[in-house]
Amino acid sequence: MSYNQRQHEGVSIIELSGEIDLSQSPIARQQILGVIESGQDLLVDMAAVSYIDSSGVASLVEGYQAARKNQRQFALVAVSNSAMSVLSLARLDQVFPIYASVDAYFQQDD
Amino acid sequence: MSYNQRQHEGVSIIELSGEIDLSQSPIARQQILGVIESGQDLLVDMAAVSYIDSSGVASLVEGYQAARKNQRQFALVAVSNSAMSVLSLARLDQVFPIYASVDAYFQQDD
Amino acid sequence: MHKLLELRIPSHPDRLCLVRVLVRRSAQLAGCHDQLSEQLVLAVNEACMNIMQHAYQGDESGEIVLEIFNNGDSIHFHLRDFARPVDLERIKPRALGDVKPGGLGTHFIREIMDECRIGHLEGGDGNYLEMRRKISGENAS
Amino acid sequence: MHKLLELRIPSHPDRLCLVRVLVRRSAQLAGCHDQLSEQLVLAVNEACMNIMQHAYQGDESGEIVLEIFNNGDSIHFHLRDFARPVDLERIKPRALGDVKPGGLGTHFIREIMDECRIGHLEGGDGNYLEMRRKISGENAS
Ligand SMILES: Nc1ncnc2c1ncn2[C@@H]1O[C@H](COP(=O)(O)OP(=O)(O)O)[C@@H](O)[C@H]1O
Ligand SMILES: Nc1ncnc2c1ncn2[C@@H]1O[C@H](COP(=O)(O)OP(=O)(O)O)[C@@H](O)[C@H]1O
Repeated sequence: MSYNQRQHEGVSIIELSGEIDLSQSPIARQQILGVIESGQDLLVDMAAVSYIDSSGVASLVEGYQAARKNQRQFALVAVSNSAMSVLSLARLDQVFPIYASVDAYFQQDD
Repeated sequence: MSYNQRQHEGVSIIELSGEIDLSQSPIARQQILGVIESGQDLLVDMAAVSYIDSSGVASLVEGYQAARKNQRQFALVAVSNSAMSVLSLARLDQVFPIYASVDAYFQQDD
Repeated sequence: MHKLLELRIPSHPDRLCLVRVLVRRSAQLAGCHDQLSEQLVLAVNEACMNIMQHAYQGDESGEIVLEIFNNGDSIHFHLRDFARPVDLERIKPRALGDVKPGGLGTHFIREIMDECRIGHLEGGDGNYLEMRRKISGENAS
Repeated sequence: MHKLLELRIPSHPDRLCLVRVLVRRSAQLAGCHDQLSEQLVLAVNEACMNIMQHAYQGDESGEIVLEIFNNGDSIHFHLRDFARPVDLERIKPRALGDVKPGGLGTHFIREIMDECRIGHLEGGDGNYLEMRRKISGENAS
């Protein structure tokens, strides 16, 4: 796994890529919670995620819950097919806000 | 491995693709020798070869030798990087006629 | 029943990537379509994670054994650990309505596999998990 | 020296693809650059082929054991078979000037590995081949 973080119109965007498994999910978790706890809205771009396991999904769930507690926005964007099929299996595709792209997220806000 | 065979200006072209290993090289060998023994010139297109081991290389050497014996042309075209590094290691890049593409083969003939 | 392979790895999260490439390639070799292969990768990965986290409880010196069999009709994954016998009653998914981190691994395994058997190894420390899935060669819609 | 894994496969050409994906991923995990990883895949594949063809002489019921170790500085591949002890003197490449099919596997292994040791297993049938290669993380030109 590798990640990249950037700002866009006041929102933090974390791009995750590669395999988010038990050996990597603590890093993903730390990045995600770091953004939320600093009081920012967060988009997690999952276009380049080739694999995610339940520990990676758990990091997303933690981010989602922390965002609700802190009244921040949390959404997934551009979720790869591979990641989407794991989220569906977990029935979390109905829980997380998911957008086709970063642009799609900002358009719905207008 | 999979293969595809076609004719172009009186020459037979076999396109090999995928992994040519010990489990697949007997099939490659059979195709190659089949063409030569039927009296045709042969180009082996190796653009889509992702892996070749010494048994695959041995099939090419057999084709090359059979072609010399039968006074037919035998050449490799569009050899993938992966296959080329194996041929170099075997010092066969200096032995086989190798062309960048099918077109390059026919141009040199002009 | 053909044995495809036996893999032994230390109980270390770093090694999960090795399990995944091997399960993916074995599933393809057994004739599974890509979508099914990816699901099998997920399920076996989760089962290994559970052994690392719950059976060995993070002890990275433990050993995990994975055997893969193919009987033409279905593909079988047999896992063994040599940790203390675990409480079989506790191995179950969380209610999915409940959105909280964790509790998904066993759910994934049950959804993906056709049959799972779990138990203690005979005569000594250790546990087994045997999973079976029908092979299907065509991608579902 | 860290043990990355142990793989056991039947001596069947079908299983070579499993060896390859596992060696490739292990080499990457150990920090080898892509070009080196591909060379290691080739060398270990050839060594397994030789066991299948020359030690087991096509008997597909034999077992091949591959262990991979990483000591940070180099990656080690230990192979074992349980065939009759082989004639160690005969294990050598053909002269490369000689263009003929065959005789390349041992040449590939020697070119790619920094060190190889081959011998008979103690106390009974079988042979071993231990290969070592320095890990290098940057692609050569
Ligand atoms: N191999 C195992 N050994 C012991 N306990 C296990 C094992 N697998 C699962 N469990 C138990 O089942 C529970 C649910 O597992 P799972 O659904 O994978 O979620 P998680 O691992 O995130 O808790 C675990 O919390 C654990 O108590
Ligand atoms: N594992 C082995 N056991 C027994 N003999 C072997 C083994 N590996 C190689 N040999 C011997 O060394 C020779 C050269 O091997 P190699 O260079 O791989 O070419 P090839 O396998 O095509 O003959 C073989 O023909 C065989 O006699």
